[in-house]
Amino acid sequence: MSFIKEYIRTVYRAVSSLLKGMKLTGYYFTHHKEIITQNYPENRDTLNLPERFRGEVVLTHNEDNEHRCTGCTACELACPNGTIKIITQFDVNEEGKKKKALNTFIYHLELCTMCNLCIVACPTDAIKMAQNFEHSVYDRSKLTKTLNAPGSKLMEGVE
Amino acid sequence: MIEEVGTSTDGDLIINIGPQHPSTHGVLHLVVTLNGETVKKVEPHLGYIHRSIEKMCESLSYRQFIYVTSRMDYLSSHINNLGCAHAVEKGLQVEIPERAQVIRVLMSELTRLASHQLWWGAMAMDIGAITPFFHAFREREMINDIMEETCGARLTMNYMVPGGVMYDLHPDFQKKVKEFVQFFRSKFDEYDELLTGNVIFQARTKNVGIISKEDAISYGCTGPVARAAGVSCDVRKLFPYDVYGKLQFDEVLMEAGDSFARYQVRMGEMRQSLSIIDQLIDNIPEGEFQAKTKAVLKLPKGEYYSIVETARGELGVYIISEGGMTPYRIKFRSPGFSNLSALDHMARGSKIGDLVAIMGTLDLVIPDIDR
Amino acid sequence: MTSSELKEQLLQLHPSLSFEEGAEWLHTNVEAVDWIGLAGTLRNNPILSFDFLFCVTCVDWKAHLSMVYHLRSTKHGHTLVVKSKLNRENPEIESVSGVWRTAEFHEREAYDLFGVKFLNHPDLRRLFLTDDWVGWPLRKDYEDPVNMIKL
Amino acid sequence: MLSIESITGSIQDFLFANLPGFFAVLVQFALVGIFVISLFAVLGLVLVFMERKVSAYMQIRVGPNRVGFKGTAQTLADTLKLVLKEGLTPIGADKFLFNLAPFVVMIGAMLLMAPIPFARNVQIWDVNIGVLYISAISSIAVIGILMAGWASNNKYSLLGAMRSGAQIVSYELSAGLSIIAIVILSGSLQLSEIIASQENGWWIFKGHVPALIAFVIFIIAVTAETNRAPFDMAEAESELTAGFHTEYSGMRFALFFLAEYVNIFIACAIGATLFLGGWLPFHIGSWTAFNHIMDYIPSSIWFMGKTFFLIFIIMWFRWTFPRLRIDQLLNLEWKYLLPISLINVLIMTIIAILGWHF
Repeated sequence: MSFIKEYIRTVYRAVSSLLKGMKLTGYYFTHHKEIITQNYPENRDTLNLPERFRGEVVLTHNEDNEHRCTGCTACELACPNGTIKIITQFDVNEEGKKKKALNTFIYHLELCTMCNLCIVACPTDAIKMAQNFEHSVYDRSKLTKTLNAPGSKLMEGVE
Repeated sequence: MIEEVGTSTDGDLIINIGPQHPSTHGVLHLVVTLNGETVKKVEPHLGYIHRSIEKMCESLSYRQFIYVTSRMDYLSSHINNLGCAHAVEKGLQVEIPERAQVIRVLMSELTRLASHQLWWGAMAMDIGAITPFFHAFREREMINDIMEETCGARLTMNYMVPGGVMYDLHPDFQKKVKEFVQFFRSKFDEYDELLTGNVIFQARTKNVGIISKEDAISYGCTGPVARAAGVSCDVRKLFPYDVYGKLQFDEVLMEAGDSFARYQVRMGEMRQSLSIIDQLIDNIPEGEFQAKTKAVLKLPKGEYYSIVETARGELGVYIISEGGMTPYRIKFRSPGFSNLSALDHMARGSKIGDLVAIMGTLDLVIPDIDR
Repeated sequence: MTSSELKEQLLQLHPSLSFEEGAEWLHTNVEAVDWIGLAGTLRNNPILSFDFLFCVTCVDWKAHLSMVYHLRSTKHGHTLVVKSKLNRENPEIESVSGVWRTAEFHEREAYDLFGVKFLNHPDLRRLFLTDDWVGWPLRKDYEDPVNMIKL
Repeated sequence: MLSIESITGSIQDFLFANLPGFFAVLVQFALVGIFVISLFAVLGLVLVFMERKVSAYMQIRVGPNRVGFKGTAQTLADTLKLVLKEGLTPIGADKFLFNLAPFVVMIGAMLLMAPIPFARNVQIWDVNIGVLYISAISSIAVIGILMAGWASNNKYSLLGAMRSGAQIVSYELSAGLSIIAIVILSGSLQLSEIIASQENGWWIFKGHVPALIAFVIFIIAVTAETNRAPFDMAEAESELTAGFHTEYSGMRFALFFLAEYVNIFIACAIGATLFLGGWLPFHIGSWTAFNHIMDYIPSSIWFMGKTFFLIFIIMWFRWTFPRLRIDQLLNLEWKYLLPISLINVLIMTIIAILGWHF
């Protein structure tokens, strides 16, 4: 008799374990409030990315089209992938002294891994990470960007 | 090169599982010799995602090479970065501030939880249950959000730097983590209801893919794979780093060494991780989050080996320095590589379905194996 | 066992061993021909019982290659690093895959990337790279203009 | 009241009134053919959409929600895609068998439509050996699957087909035995008679515990016979990529896909007919008012409701359970289900002979 008892017990346990799982999936089937997926392209406006999110490197400009980059190439040296290329020029100031300044800040988004090392390395806080993450384009060459706005110049007082 | 594989001379069937296959979790290629449904031999062919990270690191400076290691075991990238940071710090002889140590441990445990959650879902999928995968991602998503807020990225964070961490914690960090822990505790029982207790799941994993304690040591298995066989190998206990020495947690050990034991070890580890987070989250000391280090790091001539416990086992980072700005030679002892070498031993004599289940419980991450 | 005790113990068994000081763990140098004998002793001697080979790697020192084996005892908890110099032109060393099973894969890796020939290895083939690959990528003089991108 | 019965009846009257008998029958054949094929297409679309929505909600997702109203046109769009896709034939494949296999599976499923009573007096062919016909024709599907697996010249396909062969052949036994239990109770092989015998109560209620056991075994067996998870050995996505239809693409794949869902529908329809009274409404003893309200619901709705309830249960299985291993699958059949159903049939016979059922 104990054999049959044991057999029935095994079958009971097996069936109840299966029913437990079905109860759980049944719960989620009937409770649509638990749904966690987002309707992504529709919720673009309400999408809230944290301010530290690393989307791409940008060179910040103020209203007067001034940036803080001195062209020191610290970011270029810090970058492990050669993502940043800085072309410098020598400006001559009023006193006749030559001074190194930024000419073009080239940023290869296609090479960037968003490791943030350039931002950490920047001594003047000129560059920062932007929250934009929709980078896809049809032509790879569009991913090579010039970060300094045309006609922009160095902010006063940034050394 | 994929050689001509067909029917071998003694009537066995040779099939290629992978490199593109739903259950190899990436680009693992297994050449399996079958006798009917029974596995006679499993031969892993590696290298489909070999990027020669070791060679790459030889040309990167000590600050730069850390980010590359996120790409090895991408599921526990924090812990990989931590291992590298440790090795560099050993050479630099810097003292890490208490706050940075606590942050590192917190991040490591959150990463471990996220990694185990993904493993749980992926393993269930290997065994044929698809729903758990999505349930696991719900909790993992919360960890990713926490990571995103503090570290700025969701998967390859690059948050650990030599001397500490890159930034201080986000002001909301403690609140969010507490919310997550509470939520996860309430959902953890669902994991058991959905999978652990399920009679089909137990039938599929018990007494399958058994590895003995001696074999586990000999094959160099570490992490949950070895602990399921009864090998005490938790680096956090054996060679405590950061603040692990001061924490109260148990090393989850099982004796059976089968797939179900490996499953239970990981489930137990998730509970231990939660308890570690509980102990630390209210006791983050004030202070610096980064020790002062020079802008250009140079390690003195010598050899530095650091060990950390990733979600998959023991990660060793072996740096040989000649005193320059870049490592002379760097070697990553990845846990998955050794665990994979035991797959043939475990899977022989089992069915194809079991092979897939065993691979699931080994928790292989292919970039970690190929590097 | 501490490093100094380990050193004494090892010297008793193999008086020809030389040691390096200063690192975290005890480093010992062994001739390539003596390695397989020493490996058996390290593994089976009950006082040493180095049953866990956790890292096998090779280093290219330009003049010569050097194999590095990291060993730990799960029973006693001590660690030992064994190094062996190899000839760069014809690097050959006995395989220890019979002593520690994990060595089979690690040695294949070292063969693949450094070209070290492991004698009596059960299945010495390239592991990561294709079978027809030319050269040993992790050696310092390896040049590959196609696959290596210099920044 | 507009019912399917009146529509079919008037069509038949119209045809026989206006055409000579032979042509009327021919036109009827054509109409039935169109009906079956369109039912196939509609069922495929509806069931695939249902499966995707059920799985989505169980997996805390939304599921298809873009194409058409709330995503309802999603499966139509997918079908269009499949139809437009190129159907590749592997070089080493046996071309004739490779192309034939999806049609064999499909035709097998189509033939099974014949004796199913969709509503009161709506049946394509009320054959007097209906149950026998069903068990015989449902075995044809396995030939199609074996053909597909063999002709693909792919080891995954072959393994999947062999598994499927072993599985379907074994599970047919217990499916057949649980059907026989009902045949014993009702004393007829004709499906319309079986339904008629349930006029005063469905067999699942009238037949005591043995009928319930037979019902459970029937559900398990048809889940296995239609290759559905947790018994999807033939496909076993994580093991054999896609099993027997690994090499199929485009329209031929769509046929396999469609046949799977139609098979589920037919299996559940048979289950509903045998155990849940087919198109009969739900009656409770002497509650005449309640019974009257139930009678007001059209018989086709009753039939579809019961069938879709069973389909939902089978889908529920699929999205909850892990897959069994092949040896465990066969163990379950030969060591548990078959002995239980044999004893069950014995008990059922005793009940039927002694007239203990209600």
